[in-house]
Amino acid sequence: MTEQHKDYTGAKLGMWLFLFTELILFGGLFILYGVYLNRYPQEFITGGGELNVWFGGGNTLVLLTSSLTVAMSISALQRGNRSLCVKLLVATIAMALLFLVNKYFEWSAKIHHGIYPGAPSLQEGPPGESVFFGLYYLTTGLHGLHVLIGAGILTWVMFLVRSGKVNGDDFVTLENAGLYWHLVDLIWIFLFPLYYLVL
Amino acid sequence: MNPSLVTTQEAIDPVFIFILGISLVMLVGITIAMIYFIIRYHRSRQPEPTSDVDHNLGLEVVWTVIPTLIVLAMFYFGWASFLTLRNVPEGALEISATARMWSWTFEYAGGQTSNRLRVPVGQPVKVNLHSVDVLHAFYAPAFRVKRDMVPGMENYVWFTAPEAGSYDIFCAEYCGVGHADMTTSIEALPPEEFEHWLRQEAAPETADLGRELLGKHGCLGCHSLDGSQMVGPTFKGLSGREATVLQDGVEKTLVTDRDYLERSILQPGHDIVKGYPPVMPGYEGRIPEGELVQILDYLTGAAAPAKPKPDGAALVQQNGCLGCHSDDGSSKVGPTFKELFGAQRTVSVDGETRSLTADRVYLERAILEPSAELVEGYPGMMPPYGHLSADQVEAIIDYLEGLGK
Amino acid sequence: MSDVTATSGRGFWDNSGGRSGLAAWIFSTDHKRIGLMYFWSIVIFFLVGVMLGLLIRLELIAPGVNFLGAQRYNATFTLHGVIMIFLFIIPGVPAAFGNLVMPIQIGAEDVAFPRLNLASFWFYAIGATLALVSLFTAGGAPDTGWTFYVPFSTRTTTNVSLAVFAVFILGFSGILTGMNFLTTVHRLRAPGMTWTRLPLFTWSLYATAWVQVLATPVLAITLVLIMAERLVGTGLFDPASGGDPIMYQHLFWIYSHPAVYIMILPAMGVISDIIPVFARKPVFGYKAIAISSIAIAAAGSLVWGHHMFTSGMSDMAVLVFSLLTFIVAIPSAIKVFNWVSTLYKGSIRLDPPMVYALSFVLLFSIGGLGGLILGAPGTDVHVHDTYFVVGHFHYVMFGGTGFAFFAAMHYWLPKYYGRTYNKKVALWAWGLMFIGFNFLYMPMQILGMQGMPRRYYDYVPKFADLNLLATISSWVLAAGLLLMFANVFYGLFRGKPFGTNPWGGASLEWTATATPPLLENFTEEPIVTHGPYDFKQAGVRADD
Amino acid sequence: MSEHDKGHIIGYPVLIAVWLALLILTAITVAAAQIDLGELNIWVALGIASVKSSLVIAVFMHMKYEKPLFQVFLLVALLTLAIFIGFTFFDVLYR
Ligand code: HEA
Ligand code: HEA
Ligand code: HEC
Ligand code: CUA
Ligand SMILES: [Cu+2]
Repeated sequence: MTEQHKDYTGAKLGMWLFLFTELILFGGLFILYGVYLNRYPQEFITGGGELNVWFGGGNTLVLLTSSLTVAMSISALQRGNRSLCVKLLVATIAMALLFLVNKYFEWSAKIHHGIYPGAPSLQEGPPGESVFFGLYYLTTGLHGLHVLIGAGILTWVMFLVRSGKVNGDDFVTLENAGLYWHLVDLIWIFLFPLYYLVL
Repeated sequence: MNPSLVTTQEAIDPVFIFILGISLVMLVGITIAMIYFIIRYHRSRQPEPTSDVDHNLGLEVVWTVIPTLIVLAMFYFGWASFLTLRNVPEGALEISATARMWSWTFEYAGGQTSNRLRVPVGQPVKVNLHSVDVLHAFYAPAFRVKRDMVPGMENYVWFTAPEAGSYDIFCAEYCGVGHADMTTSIEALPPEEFEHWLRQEAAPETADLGRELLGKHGCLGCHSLDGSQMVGPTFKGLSGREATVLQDGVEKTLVTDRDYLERSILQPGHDIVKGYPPVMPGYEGRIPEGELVQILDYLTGAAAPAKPKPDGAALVQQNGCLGCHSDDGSSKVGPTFKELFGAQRTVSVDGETRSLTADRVYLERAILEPSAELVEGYPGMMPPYGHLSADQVEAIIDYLEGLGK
Repeated sequence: MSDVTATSGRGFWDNSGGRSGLAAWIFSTDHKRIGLMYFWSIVIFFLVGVMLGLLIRLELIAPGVNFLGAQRYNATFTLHGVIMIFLFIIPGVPAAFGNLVMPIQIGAEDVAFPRLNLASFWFYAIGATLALVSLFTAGGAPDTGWTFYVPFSTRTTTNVSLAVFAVFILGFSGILTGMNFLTTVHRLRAPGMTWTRLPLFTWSLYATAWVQVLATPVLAITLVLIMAERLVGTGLFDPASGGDPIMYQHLFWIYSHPAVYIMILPAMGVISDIIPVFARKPVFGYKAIAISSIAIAAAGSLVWGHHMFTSGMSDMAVLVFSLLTFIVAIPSAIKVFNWVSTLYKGSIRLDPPMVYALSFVLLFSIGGLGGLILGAPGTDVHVHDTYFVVGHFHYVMFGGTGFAFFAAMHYWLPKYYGRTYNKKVALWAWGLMFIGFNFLYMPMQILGMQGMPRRYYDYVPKFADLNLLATISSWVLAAGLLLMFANVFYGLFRGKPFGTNPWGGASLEWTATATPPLLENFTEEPIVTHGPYDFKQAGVRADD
Repeated sequence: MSEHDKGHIIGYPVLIAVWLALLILTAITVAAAQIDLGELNIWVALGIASVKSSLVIAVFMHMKYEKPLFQVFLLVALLTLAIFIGFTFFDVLYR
């Protein structure tokens, strides 16, 4: 996307279209969630009860804050404050990693308790519960993968900002990376209540 | 009108004709218009276009509104006829159908079962559909009914057979290698005969009960009786040998005694025979105790199987042999069967030419491993028929002998 | 407008961007080179798919086991379907001809994201390779059918996982192309190229691109779910653990029904561009055709349930999806009527592109009208999963999109090679194909009405005659296809020179660039002053 | 390309205000989930999540300051998603 005559709006338009595809990718899982919630409300409540709200809530705070820092980093760069921009990006990446570490502990705790896809304890339980956890692992797993990719992209952009390739006059790459990161946050905004707070 | 007077085919066929008819009229209209325009306005006749109109609102509206009305009518009739398929008339006879890879079982109210669907003529029949493994579909073309059989879900179809006869049942949802072979039939019998059959079925003769039960429970869809390779291990010589099985992924060697066999039937997931996929459904609670004993007797050889002899002529027909070979001396893709038995053959083995007599041994090889010896002058395109059983091959050779000198 | 007759030698062929040999192609971001790479790969896969079709017919020549036997037959039609759908017909027109033609049609130097365009080609190449690799590895060729229905697809021991992964990658390729085209059409139109001056081919690509962007991700997640079922056993579709196999079908068709409009819309665009040129008359109802493309794309996303009328879905859903299915037929009808009216009082010349285009109208109508039988639930129950459906989709896909692909090939390719094929031979090949085609697929529709199920390697003897006829006709079709390709390919490399605008087209690819087109398409940015079918104002004439 | 194209610079205070609003909304969802409203719970949760995501999209993602075209695009995408989910329920709810 580094053409000589850069089409700013075009680049952002393309990015937004890509975000739509991501949204609909998760949409497929939301369809399944809706259908199975409708079919197994009770099992979903029990399943949700086994998830730790503190892990989920903590991660929500982390992601919301990281969204703030990315948004600020763009404003910073637009105002020509490159070092602040880099600092904010580093903070964002750190939070992305924190999110993943958190997730790692959460998952290992669950797996330790014998809750994982295809686990014998799930197969013996009521059918709805294994569906709930199957969905939970798939959705948060896919989301976690996006966090990882997002962190990678942000790191790459951070280096570009530091070297001045991305700067106050030409920052669409940063903006697009930011958009991607916000999408990751957006999806979590829905995942959190759907999985951790079902009642 | 009394809905039970309408049969499913009477409900569907007029809609077919209605939609096809309109479509045909539209198609012919469009084709004629196109051909006429092409001829009338061909450049040789019309070097320049004689009009530049590029739109006409009136026309556009007309050909939006008219098709809309047409399709709405099609929708209405399509839907109404679909409702006929869904609303079972009162007084329908209920029969339950179970599909599995790759066979059918029909169960009647009195507990009788069969592999063909026997129904009384003139009475609506509701068939409740179940599947124990993957998707299948119950399709009876003569009655225009079809419905998927989904594991874990209850579906149904209904129909009325207007007259006695045999009607096809196909499995219409793809279900693996045996999909095309998963066919059976509806046998529509006059009501008295049907009653008679039901009563007789309630007390089956015990001659070859074990064998019968294997068919009834669909075991023979996956296991053979004659040693040939199918989805599951063959039943031939099964009992009392050593088997390598996986228990929870750990390899073990066991002797296939009666207990093992029983467990294999009731909880097949417990020991998975090495080299086979774990696809066998568990039969716990699905085979009555008495029948299980019969099956185990049969498998352990307590009751000696009496096998009916296969019919060679029919086999040759069914296996498509006559697609390439004739039985009247004419030459087709392959040599004729007529006067083949006992004749002198010139064959090539690994490029070397040899001469031999077509005896039983040779013929058996020629059927099972056709590429081993190629008859001079014919392409090596015959597929091997390894899936035929020894009995079947024998029957075919008997049949060839009959055509011989 | 610049003087386009002053050709600069071999146009974009000369400039390789500083690379040579193979690298000048596989690393090129030029939309024309990428388009040609797509074209050739697609043709190769098409020929592979077509050979498999021939094998299917050979097995079906007579009842019983003939050449393949059950397992190999199942693998053959699965691969035939996967190749034809994902490697040929979905990328066929948009990725090959869309790339070649669309940027020039709107007066752009290239697409909006040239490097992404190259990436999309690479995804295609990798996905295609993986699909072929899945044939020979692990458990052997997949045997599920192109629909990958659960629970069978999660149980079979064949190499479904890899095949599914390959399709996943191909999906990415489609998404990237879609994004690229949408942005291109929005951002890169030349001055004066208003929305009502867009050629209809570009309009149809625009509508298609939306479908690609919004529907393909559902396919992606569906395939991920299959892989998850197979590899870790999440049990989301497994009735034993509370899953619902029918939900798989919903997800699959949410993508795969719109996908059939991904296949047909660009084809309709090709036809809308060709017919006016050879009738030398502005297209009739420009706006109606453009709007109906959008309408098909939009309404096409609402009807997926019509593939599931017998699945055990609720009757309410049957009602809704059937009604919407009929609604989606209306914009198609509008298009057909507009095409036919364009011929009225024109000056028609039956050059090969026109002949293919006109036969498209006919074959698509036959297939589409068959779609009405399928859309009515009462009748669909009888013909669902029979050869009637097989006949329907070959008519719309091969008779429709396939013939449009051939029309586009005869219409545009000579422009890019600067040489052309023998017209007489092209017409002969067309004749063979047209006859072979109808005698191949019409029997299938009849067989379906008689009740022959699809995906059967063996059938009851009463179906034998029509099957034999179909198999023989497949050879006629094969002969026509071979003749057609041989003629076109010979022509492109050895044929007579092709002028700048021998057909007399009025859109920019004919009026504003050389033959072959220049590297950045135009010597100076074109300024558009008239519509794409305004032959008078453009002052163009066909060569005689 | 014009200045307008490069977009509007959003001040830090605005961003921080949005962030605070998001935190408060998160707290409200967690609190609301403790009250048993039956069927309604899920709709409350989804409602709050939608408000939160609208904030993120409008401000953090600059949608408020983009050309109308972007908003139309977003609407198309959301509508499509809604249809995919909604139409599936014609089956699920009436089975
Ligand atoms: C290019 C691809 C393509 C296209 C364009 C279409 C177009 C249509 N299809 Fe088809 N379809 C497929 C590809 C396509 N289809 C495939 C691949 C399958 C099988 C998948 C599988 O199971 O493997 C399938 C299966 C399929 C089914 C499921 C069948 C079953 O499995 O039971 C249905 C059911 O409604 C259907 C309907 C339609 C309809 C109503 C249209 C309409 O869009 C057609 C509109 C066109 C016309 C109506 C003709 C032109 C108009 C006129 C001549 C004017 C007169 C018209 C009127 C008065 C209305 N199709
Ligand atoms: C664009 C899509 C497309 C095209 C063009 C074709 C083309 C053909 N298809 Fe189709 N087909 C599908 C898409 C397509 N198919 C799909 C999606 C399925 C469903 C799969 C499933 O159920 O999962 C299907 C299924 C299908 C079936 C049903 C299988 C079954 O249900 O059991 C049959 C049966 O006859 C068939 C036959 C053919 C034939 C004979 C051709 C012919 O048109 C082919 C004509 C060509 C030839 C006969 C060969 C000519 C060429 C050569 C000889 C090349 C020589 C090459 C070189 C020299 C390099 N196909
Ligand atoms: C869907 C196909 C299928 C059906 C139907 C089926 N089986 Fe099996 N069966 C298998 C397969 C595959 C195996 C090997 C893997 C295993 O042990 O589970 C097997 C294994 C067995 C074994 C152990 C064989 C050995 O070599 O040790 C026995 C005994 C058996 N089946 C009996 C039956 C009986 C009796 C029925 C019917 C009542 C039946 N099966 C129905 C597929 C099937
Ligand atoms: Cu059972 Cu197909
Ligand atoms: Cu469809």
